[in-house]
Amino acid sequence: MPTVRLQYFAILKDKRGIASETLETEASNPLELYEHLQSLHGFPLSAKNLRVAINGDFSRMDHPLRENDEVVYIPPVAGG
Amino acid sequence: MPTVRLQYFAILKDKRGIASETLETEASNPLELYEHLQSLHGFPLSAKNLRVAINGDFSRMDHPLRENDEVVYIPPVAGG
Amino acid sequence: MADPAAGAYVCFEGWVRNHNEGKAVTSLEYEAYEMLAQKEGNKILGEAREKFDILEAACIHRTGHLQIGEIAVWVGVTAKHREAAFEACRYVIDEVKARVPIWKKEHYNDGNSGWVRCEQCSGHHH
Amino acid sequence: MADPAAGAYVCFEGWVRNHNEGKAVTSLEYEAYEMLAQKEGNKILGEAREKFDILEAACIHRTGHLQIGEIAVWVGVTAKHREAAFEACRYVIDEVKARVPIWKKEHYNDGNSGWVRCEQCSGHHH
Repeated sequence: MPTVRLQYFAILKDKRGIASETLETEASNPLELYEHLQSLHGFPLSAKNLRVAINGDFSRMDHPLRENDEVVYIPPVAGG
Repeated sequence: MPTVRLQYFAILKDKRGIASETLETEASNPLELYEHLQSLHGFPLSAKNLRVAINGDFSRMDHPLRENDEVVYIPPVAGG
Repeated sequence: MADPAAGAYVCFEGWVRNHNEGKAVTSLEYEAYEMLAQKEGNKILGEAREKFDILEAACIHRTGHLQIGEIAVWVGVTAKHREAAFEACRYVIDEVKARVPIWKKEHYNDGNSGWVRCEQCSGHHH
Repeated sequence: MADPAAGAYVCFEGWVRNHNEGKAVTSLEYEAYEMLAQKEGNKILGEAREKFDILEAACIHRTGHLQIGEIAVWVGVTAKHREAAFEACRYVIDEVKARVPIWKKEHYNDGNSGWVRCEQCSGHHH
Protein backbone atom coordinates (compact mmCIF):
# COMPACT_ATOMS: atom_id res chain seq x y z
CA MET A 1 0.00 0.00 0.00
CA PRO A 2 1.78 3.15 -1.20
CA THR A 3 1.84 6.32 0.84
CA VAL A 4 0.95 9.31 -1.33
CA ARG A 5 0.79 13.03 -0.75
CA LEU A 6 -2.31 14.90 -1.93
CA GLN A 7 -2.65 18.61 -2.62
CA TYR A 8 -6.13 20.06 -2.96
CA PHE A 9 -7.20 23.09 -4.98
CA ALA A 10 -10.32 25.15 -5.56
CA ILE A 11 -13.61 23.35 -4.85
CA LEU A 12 -11.79 20.25 -3.64
CA LYS A 13 -9.80 22.24 -1.10
CA ASP A 14 -12.97 23.96 0.09
CA LYS A 15 -14.75 20.62 0.52
CA ARG A 16 -11.84 18.82 2.13
CA GLY A 17 -11.11 21.77 4.41
CA ILE A 18 -7.34 21.29 4.13
CA ALA A 19 -4.79 22.05 1.44
CA SER A 20 -2.85 18.81 1.60
CA GLU A 21 -2.56 15.49 3.35
CA THR A 22 -0.45 12.37 3.27
CA LEU A 23 -2.13 8.99 3.36
CA GLU A 24 -1.63 5.33 2.81
CA THR A 25 -3.98 3.93 0.22
CA GLU A 26 -5.13 0.61 -1.15
CA ALA A 27 -6.05 2.26 -4.42
CA SER A 28 -3.93 1.15 -7.34
CA ASN A 29 -4.40 4.30 -9.39
CA PRO A 30 -5.66 7.92 -9.13
CA LEU A 31 -9.16 7.01 -10.31
CA GLU A 32 -9.68 4.47 -7.56
CA LEU A 33 -8.18 6.83 -5.01
CA TYR A 34 -10.47 9.67 -6.08
CA GLU A 35 -13.56 7.51 -5.84
CA HIS A 36 -12.56 6.54 -2.33
CA LEU A 37 -11.93 10.18 -1.33
CA GLN A 38 -15.16 11.27 -2.95
CA SER A 39 -17.16 8.80 -0.84
CA LEU A 40 -15.39 10.05 2.30
CA HIS A 41 -15.61 13.80 1.68
CA GLY A 42 -18.57 14.30 -0.65
CA PHE A 43 -16.56 15.89 -3.44
CA PRO A 44 -19.15 17.26 -5.88
CA LEU A 45 -17.13 16.58 -9.04
CA SER A 46 -17.21 13.20 -10.69
CA ALA A 47 -13.89 11.72 -11.79
CA LYS A 48 -14.71 12.22 -15.46
CA ASN A 49 -14.66 15.99 -14.93
CA LEU A 50 -11.18 15.91 -13.43
CA ARG A 51 -7.66 15.60 -14.69
CA VAL A 52 -4.86 14.36 -12.49
CA ALA A 53 -1.23 15.32 -12.08
CA ILE A 54 1.35 13.00 -10.59
CA ASN A 55 4.64 14.50 -9.42
CA GLY A 56 3.95 17.72 -11.27
CA ASP A 57 2.93 16.34 -14.65
CA PHE A 58 -0.45 15.61 -16.12
CA SER A 59 -1.00 11.88 -16.00
CA ARG A 60 -3.58 9.21 -16.76
CA MET A 61 -6.22 8.33 -14.20
CA ASP A 62 -5.23 4.67 -14.49
CA HIS A 63 -1.50 5.25 -14.02
CA PRO A 64 -0.20 3.06 -11.17
CA LEU A 65 0.40 4.87 -7.88
CA ARG A 66 3.85 4.55 -6.41
CA GLU A 67 5.32 5.23 -2.99
CA ASN A 68 5.68 8.96 -2.26
CA ASP A 69 3.78 10.10 -5.36
CA GLU A 70 2.47 13.68 -5.25
CA VAL A 71 -1.11 13.50 -6.50
CA VAL A 72 -3.18 16.51 -7.49
CA TYR A 73 -6.70 16.35 -8.89
CA ILE A 74 -7.41 19.19 -11.33
CA PRO A 75 -11.00 20.48 -11.40
CA PRO A 76 -12.12 22.22 -14.63
CA VAL A 77 -9.73 25.15 -14.97
CA ALA A 78 -10.89 28.74 -15.22
CA GLY A 79 -7.94 31.05 -15.63
CA GLY A 80 -8.09 34.38 -17.41
CA MET B 1 -12.34 78.76 -64.71
CA PRO B 2 -12.38 77.96 -60.99
CA THR B 3 -9.48 78.79 -58.72
CA VAL B 4 -8.59 75.77 -56.53
CA ARG B 5 -6.11 75.16 -53.76
CA LEU B 6 -3.96 72.05 -53.93
CA GLN B 7 -2.12 70.34 -51.08
CA TYR B 8 0.54 67.77 -51.92
CA PHE B 9 1.64 64.79 -49.84
CA ALA B 10 4.28 62.09 -49.96
CA ILE B 11 5.67 61.31 -53.42
CA LEU B 12 3.60 64.09 -55.01
CA LYS B 13 5.01 66.69 -52.62
CA ASP B 14 8.54 65.43 -53.28
CA LYS B 15 8.03 65.67 -57.05
CA ARG B 16 6.26 69.03 -57.00
CA GLY B 17 8.79 70.47 -54.55
CA ILE B 18 6.13 72.44 -52.68
CA ALA B 19 3.43 71.47 -50.19
CA SER B 20 0.58 73.52 -51.63
CA GLU B 21 -0.37 75.95 -54.37
CA THR B 22 -3.38 77.88 -55.60
CA LEU B 23 -4.16 77.89 -59.28
CA GLU B 24 -6.82 78.70 -61.83
CA THR B 25 -7.71 75.71 -63.94
CA GLU B 26 -9.64 74.87 -67.09
CA ALA B 27 -10.10 71.31 -65.82
CA SER B 28 -13.71 70.47 -65.04
CA ASN B 29 -12.91 67.73 -62.50
CA PRO B 30 -10.03 66.32 -60.40
CA LEU B 31 -9.15 63.68 -63.01
CA GLU B 32 -8.59 66.26 -65.76
CA LEU B 33 -6.69 68.49 -63.36
CA TYR B 34 -4.41 65.64 -62.30
CA GLU B 35 -3.62 64.69 -65.88
CA HIS B 36 -2.67 68.28 -66.56
CA LEU B 37 -0.47 68.48 -63.44
CA GLN B 38 1.10 65.12 -64.25
CA SER B 39 2.18 66.36 -67.67
CA LEU B 40 3.66 69.49 -66.11
CA HIS B 41 5.49 67.92 -63.16
CA GLY B 42 6.12 64.32 -64.19
CA PHE B 43 4.19 62.76 -61.30
CA PRO B 44 5.06 59.06 -61.38
CA LEU B 45 1.60 57.85 -60.28
CA SER B 46 -1.17 57.37 -62.79
CA ALA B 47 -4.61 58.69 -61.85
CA LYS B 48 -6.02 55.20 -61.39
CA ASN B 49 -3.66 54.66 -58.44
CA LEU B 50 -4.89 57.77 -56.68
CA ARG B 51 -7.90 58.79 -54.67
CA VAL B 52 -8.95 62.39 -54.33
CA ALA B 53 -10.35 64.45 -51.47
CA ILE B 54 -12.27 67.68 -52.04
CA ASN B 55 -12.70 69.99 -49.08
CA GLY B 56 -11.62 67.32 -46.63
CA ASP B 57 -13.75 64.41 -47.84
CA PHE B 58 -13.03 61.59 -50.19
CA SER B 59 -14.67 62.37 -53.51
CA ARG B 60 -15.04 61.06 -57.05
CA MET B 61 -12.45 61.86 -59.66
CA ASP B 62 -15.21 63.14 -61.95
CA HIS B 63 -16.84 65.41 -59.36
CA PRO B 64 -17.13 68.98 -60.76
CA LEU B 65 -14.55 71.44 -59.44
CA ARG B 66 -15.93 74.60 -57.89
CA GLU B 67 -14.39 77.93 -56.98
CA ASN B 68 -12.14 77.70 -53.90
CA ASP B 69 -12.22 73.92 -53.67
CA GLU B 70 -9.42 72.36 -51.61
CA VAL B 71 -8.12 69.43 -53.68
CA VAL B 72 -5.83 66.72 -52.34
CA TYR B 73 -4.66 63.70 -54.33
CA ILE B 74 -4.12 60.66 -52.14
CA PRO B 75 -1.31 58.28 -53.21
CA PRO B 76 -1.59 54.66 -52.03
CA VAL B 77 -1.61 54.93 -48.25
CA ALA B 78 0.90 53.14 -46.03
CA GLY B 79 0.15 53.82 -42.38
CA GLY B 80 1.00 51.46 -39.56
CA MET C 1 10.30 42.09 -25.62
CA ALA C 2 11.99 44.89 -27.58
CA ASP C 3 13.54 43.58 -30.81
CA PRO C 4 14.63 45.73 -33.77
CA ALA C 5 13.14 43.13 -36.14
CA ALA C 6 9.69 43.39 -34.52
CA GLY C 7 7.08 45.32 -36.48
CA ALA C 8 4.04 44.19 -34.50
CA TYR C 9 3.20 43.82 -30.84
CA VAL C 10 -0.19 42.41 -29.81
CA CYS C 11 -1.25 42.11 -26.22
CA PHE C 12 -4.23 40.70 -24.43
CA GLU C 13 -5.18 41.66 -20.89
CA GLY C 14 -7.91 39.91 -18.96
CA TRP C 15 -9.53 42.41 -16.58
CA VAL C 16 -11.72 41.52 -13.63
CA ARG C 17 -15.19 42.58 -14.74
CA ASN C 18 -18.23 43.33 -12.64
CA HIS C 19 -20.52 40.64 -14.04
CA ASN C 20 -20.53 37.04 -15.28
CA GLU C 21 -23.43 35.11 -16.73
CA GLY C 22 -25.93 37.66 -15.52
CA LYS C 23 -24.59 37.92 -11.98
CA ALA C 24 -23.06 41.00 -10.35
CA VAL C 25 -19.49 40.15 -9.34
CA THR C 26 -17.71 42.15 -6.64
CA SER C 27 -14.26 40.53 -6.74
CA LEU C 28 -12.40 37.42 -7.87
CA GLU C 29 -10.10 35.02 -6.13
CA TYR C 30 -7.58 33.13 -8.25
CA GLU C 31 -5.83 29.99 -7.10
CA ALA C 32 -3.15 28.10 -9.05
CA TYR C 33 -1.29 24.82 -8.84
CA GLU C 34 1.76 26.95 -9.39
CA MET C 35 4.42 24.47 -10.39
CA LEU C 36 2.28 22.80 -13.03
CA ALA C 37 0.77 26.13 -14.12
CA GLN C 38 4.29 27.43 -14.88
CA LYS C 39 5.18 24.27 -16.74
CA GLU C 40 1.98 24.18 -18.80
CA GLY C 41 2.23 27.92 -19.50
CA ASN C 42 5.76 27.53 -20.84
CA LYS C 43 4.61 24.61 -22.98
CA ILE C 44 1.88 26.76 -24.53
CA LEU C 45 4.35 29.57 -25.25
CA GLY C 46 6.67 27.06 -26.90
CA GLU C 47 3.80 25.78 -29.05
CA ALA C 48 3.00 29.35 -30.10
CA ARG C 49 6.62 29.93 -31.15
CA GLU C 50 6.51 26.76 -33.25
CA LYS C 51 3.11 27.28 -34.85
CA PHE C 52 3.39 30.97 -35.73
CA ASP C 53 6.09 33.15 -37.27
CA ILE C 54 6.68 35.22 -34.14
CA LEU C 55 9.70 36.59 -32.35
CA GLU C 56 8.62 36.37 -28.71
CA ALA C 57 5.62 35.38 -26.60
CA ALA C 58 5.09 35.86 -22.89
CA CYS C 59 2.32 35.46 -20.36
CA ILE C 60 1.76 36.43 -16.73
CA HIS C 61 -1.19 35.28 -14.63
CA ARG C 62 -1.84 36.72 -11.21
CA THR C 63 -3.31 34.83 -8.27
CA GLY C 64 -5.00 35.89 -5.08
CA HIS C 65 -7.85 38.27 -4.43
CA LEU C 66 -8.39 40.78 -7.26
CA GLN C 67 -10.79 43.70 -7.44
CA ILE C 68 -12.90 44.90 -10.38
CA GLY C 69 -10.74 46.49 -13.06
CA GLU C 70 -7.53 44.74 -12.03
CA ILE C 71 -5.49 42.83 -14.59
CA ALA C 72 -5.71 39.09 -14.02
CA VAL C 73 -3.73 37.88 -17.02
CA TRP C 74 -1.46 39.44 -19.63
CA VAL C 75 -0.24 37.92 -22.90
CA GLY C 76 2.24 39.75 -25.13
CA VAL C 77 3.51 38.67 -28.55
CA THR C 78 5.96 40.31 -30.94
CA ALA C 79 6.39 39.40 -34.60
CA LYS C 80 7.65 40.84 -37.84
CA HIS C 81 4.08 41.07 -39.13
CA ARG C 82 0.76 41.57 -37.41
CA GLU C 83 -1.10 38.49 -38.67
CA ALA C 84 1.14 36.09 -36.79
CA ALA C 85 1.14 38.30 -33.69
CA PHE C 86 -2.66 38.38 -33.53
CA GLU C 87 -3.00 34.64 -34.14
CA ALA C 88 -0.36 33.67 -31.61
CA CYS C 89 -1.75 35.99 -28.92
CA ARG C 90 -5.20 34.51 -29.42
CA TYR C 91 -3.77 31.00 -29.33
CA VAL C 92 -1.92 31.59 -26.07
CA ILE C 93 -4.87 33.05 -24.16
CA ASP C 94 -7.26 30.38 -25.47
CA GLU C 95 -4.92 27.57 -24.45
CA VAL C 96 -4.09 29.16 -21.09
CA LYS C 97 -7.78 29.35 -20.28
CA ALA C 98 -8.35 25.76 -21.37
CA ARG C 99 -5.30 24.03 -19.94
CA VAL C 100 -3.44 25.87 -17.20
CA PRO C 101 -4.39 24.77 -13.68
CA ILE C 102 -5.78 28.05 -12.40
CA TRP C 103 -9.20 28.42 -10.84
CA LYS C 104 -11.30 31.39 -9.96
CA LYS C 105 -13.91 31.94 -7.34
CA GLU C 106 -16.41 34.70 -7.94
CA HIS C 107 -17.72 36.75 -5.05
CA TYR C 108 -21.22 38.10 -5.69
CA ASN C 109 -22.90 41.17 -4.31
CA ASP C 110 -25.37 39.03 -2.35
CA GLY C 111 -22.49 37.64 -0.27
CA ASN C 112 -22.40 34.29 -2.04
CA SER C 113 -19.44 32.91 -3.95
CA GLY C 114 -18.78 30.15 -6.42
CA TRP C 115 -16.02 28.43 -8.35
CA VAL C 116 -16.31 29.18 -12.07
CA ARG C 117 -16.88 26.22 -14.45
CA CYS C 118 -17.99 24.14 -11.52
CA GLU C 119 -21.70 23.97 -12.39
CA GLN C 120 -21.79 20.30 -11.50
CA CYS C 121 -20.82 21.27 -7.97
CA SER C 122 -23.29 21.49 -5.15
CA GLY C 123 -24.26 25.11 -5.77
CA HIS C 124 -22.93 28.26 -4.23
CA HIS C 125 -22.04 28.63 -0.62
CA HIS C 126 -21.35 31.29 1.94
CA MET D 1 -10.52 53.00 -21.40
CA ALA D 2 -11.13 51.65 -17.91
CA ASP D 3 -14.67 50.28 -17.55
CA PRO D 4 -15.88 47.95 -14.78
CA ALA D 5 -17.82 45.95 -17.38
CA ALA D 6 -14.68 45.26 -19.43
CA GLY D 7 -13.23 41.76 -19.18
CA ALA D 8 -10.87 41.96 -22.14
CA TYR D 9 -8.40 44.50 -23.46
CA VAL D 10 -6.57 43.83 -26.72
CA CYS D 11 -3.99 46.18 -28.11
CA PHE D 12 -1.94 46.34 -31.25
CA GLU D 13 1.24 48.37 -31.57
CA GLY D 14 3.05 48.88 -34.85
CA TRP D 15 6.76 49.22 -34.17
CA VAL D 16 9.32 50.61 -36.59
CA ARG D 17 11.31 47.56 -37.65
CA ASN D 18 14.75 47.36 -39.15
CA HIS D 19 13.82 45.70 -42.44
CA ASN D 20 11.13 45.64 -45.12
CA GLU D 21 10.92 43.42 -48.17
CA GLY D 22 14.53 42.36 -47.82
CA LYS D 23 15.96 45.83 -47.29
CA ALA D 24 17.70 47.14 -44.18
CA VAL D 25 15.72 50.12 -42.89
CA THR D 26 17.36 52.71 -40.65
CA SER D 27 14.36 54.96 -39.89
CA LEU D 28 10.87 55.89 -41.10
CA GLU D 29 9.22 59.17 -41.90
CA TYR D 30 5.43 59.36 -41.60
CA GLU D 31 3.35 62.06 -43.25
CA ALA D 32 -0.41 62.46 -42.88
CA TYR D 33 -3.19 64.48 -44.41
CA GLU D 34 -4.16 65.19 -40.85
CA MET D 35 -7.69 66.49 -41.11
CA LEU D 36 -8.88 63.64 -43.32
CA ALA D 37 -6.81 61.09 -41.38
CA GLN D 38 -8.64 62.07 -38.16
CA LYS D 39 -12.00 61.90 -39.88
CA GLU D 40 -11.35 58.55 -41.54
CA GLY D 41 -9.86 57.14 -38.33
CA ASN D 42 -12.96 58.10 -36.36
CA LYS D 43 -15.15 56.55 -39.03
CA ILE D 44 -13.25 53.27 -38.71
CA LEU D 45 -13.61 53.30 -34.91
CA GLY D 46 -17.34 53.90 -35.32
CA GLU D 47 -17.61 50.98 -37.70
CA ALA D 48 -15.78 48.77 -35.19
CA ARG D 49 -18.24 49.77 -32.44
CA GLU D 50 -21.16 48.87 -34.72
CA LYS D 51 -19.80 45.60 -36.07
CA PHE D 52 -18.46 44.09 -32.85
CA ASP D 53 -19.75 43.78 -29.30
CA ILE D 54 -17.14 46.05 -27.77
CA LEU D 55 -17.11 48.78 -25.15
CA GLU D 56 -14.45 51.12 -26.49
CA ALA D 57 -11.97 51.40 -29.36
CA ALA D 58 -9.22 53.95 -29.81
CA CYS D 59 -6.29 54.54 -32.13
CA ILE D 60 -3.30 56.86 -32.22
CA HIS D 61 -0.93 57.22 -35.18
CA ARG D 62 2.26 59.21 -34.93
CA THR D 63 3.82 61.21 -37.73
CA GLY D 64 7.29 62.57 -38.36
CA HIS D 65 10.66 60.88 -38.24
CA LEU D 66 10.70 57.68 -36.16
CA GLN D 67 13.60 55.47 -35.21
CA ILE D 68 13.80 51.66 -35.09
CA GLY D 69 11.80 50.30 -32.16
CA GLU D 70 9.54 53.34 -31.79
CA ILE D 71 5.78 52.92 -31.74
CA ALA D 72 4.19 54.24 -34.94
CA VAL D 73 0.59 53.25 -34.28
CA TRP D 74 -1.43 52.00 -31.31
CA VAL D 75 -4.92 50.46 -31.32
CA GLY D 76 -6.71 49.57 -28.08
CA VAL D 77 -10.07 47.83 -27.70
CA THR D 78 -12.04 46.85 -24.61
CA ALA D 79 -14.95 44.41 -24.54
CA LYS D 80 -16.81 42.16 -22.18
CA HIS D 81 -15.34 39.12 -23.92
CA ARG D 82 -12.09 38.55 -25.73
CA GLU D 83 -13.41 37.33 -29.09
CA ALA D 84 -14.94 40.70 -29.95
CA ALA D 85 -11.90 42.57 -28.63
CA PHE D 86 -9.51 40.58 -30.85
CA GLU D 87 -11.72 40.89 -33.93
CA ALA D 88 -12.33 44.61 -33.51
CA CYS D 89 -8.64 45.36 -32.88
CA ARG D 90 -7.71 43.46 -36.02
CA TYR D 91 -10.42 45.23 -37.98
CA VAL D 92 -9.26 48.68 -36.89
CA ILE D 93 -5.60 48.21 -37.75
CA ASP D 94 -6.41 46.54 -41.09
CA GLU D 95 -8.73 49.38 -42.09
CA VAL D 96 -6.37 52.08 -40.83
CA LYS D 97 -3.60 50.66 -42.98
CA ALA D 98 -5.88 50.42 -46.00
CA ARG D 99 -7.79 53.69 -45.80
CA VAL D 100 -6.26 56.39 -43.62
CA PRO D 101 -4.22 58.96 -45.59
CA ILE D 102 -0.85 58.37 -43.97
CA TRP D 103 2.30 57.62 -45.92
CA LYS D 104 5.70 56.39 -44.93
CA LYS D 105 9.09 56.92 -46.42
CA GLU D 106 11.73 54.36 -45.60
CA HIS D 107 15.33 55.40 -45.17
CA TYR D 108 17.77 52.61 -46.06
CA ASN D 109 21.27 52.00 -44.82
CA ASP D 110 22.72 52.78 -48.28
CA GLY D 111 21.48 56.38 -47.96
CA ASN D 112 18.53 55.89 -50.31
CA SER D 113 14.91 56.35 -49.37
CA GLY D 114 11.53 55.47 -50.84
CA TRP D 115 7.81 55.87 -50.30
CA VAL D 116 6.22 52.56 -49.34
CA ARG D 117 3.55 51.14 -51.68
CA CYS D 118 4.77 53.39 -54.42
CA GLU D 119 6.36 50.72 -56.63
CA GLN D 120 4.96 52.41 -59.74
CA CYS D 121 7.00 55.46 -58.83
CA SER D 122 10.23 56.32 -60.56
CA GLY D 123 12.40 54.34 -58.19
CA HIS D 124 14.24 55.45 -55.11
CA HIS D 125 16.05 58.71 -54.80
CA HIS D 126 18.61 60.43 -52.62
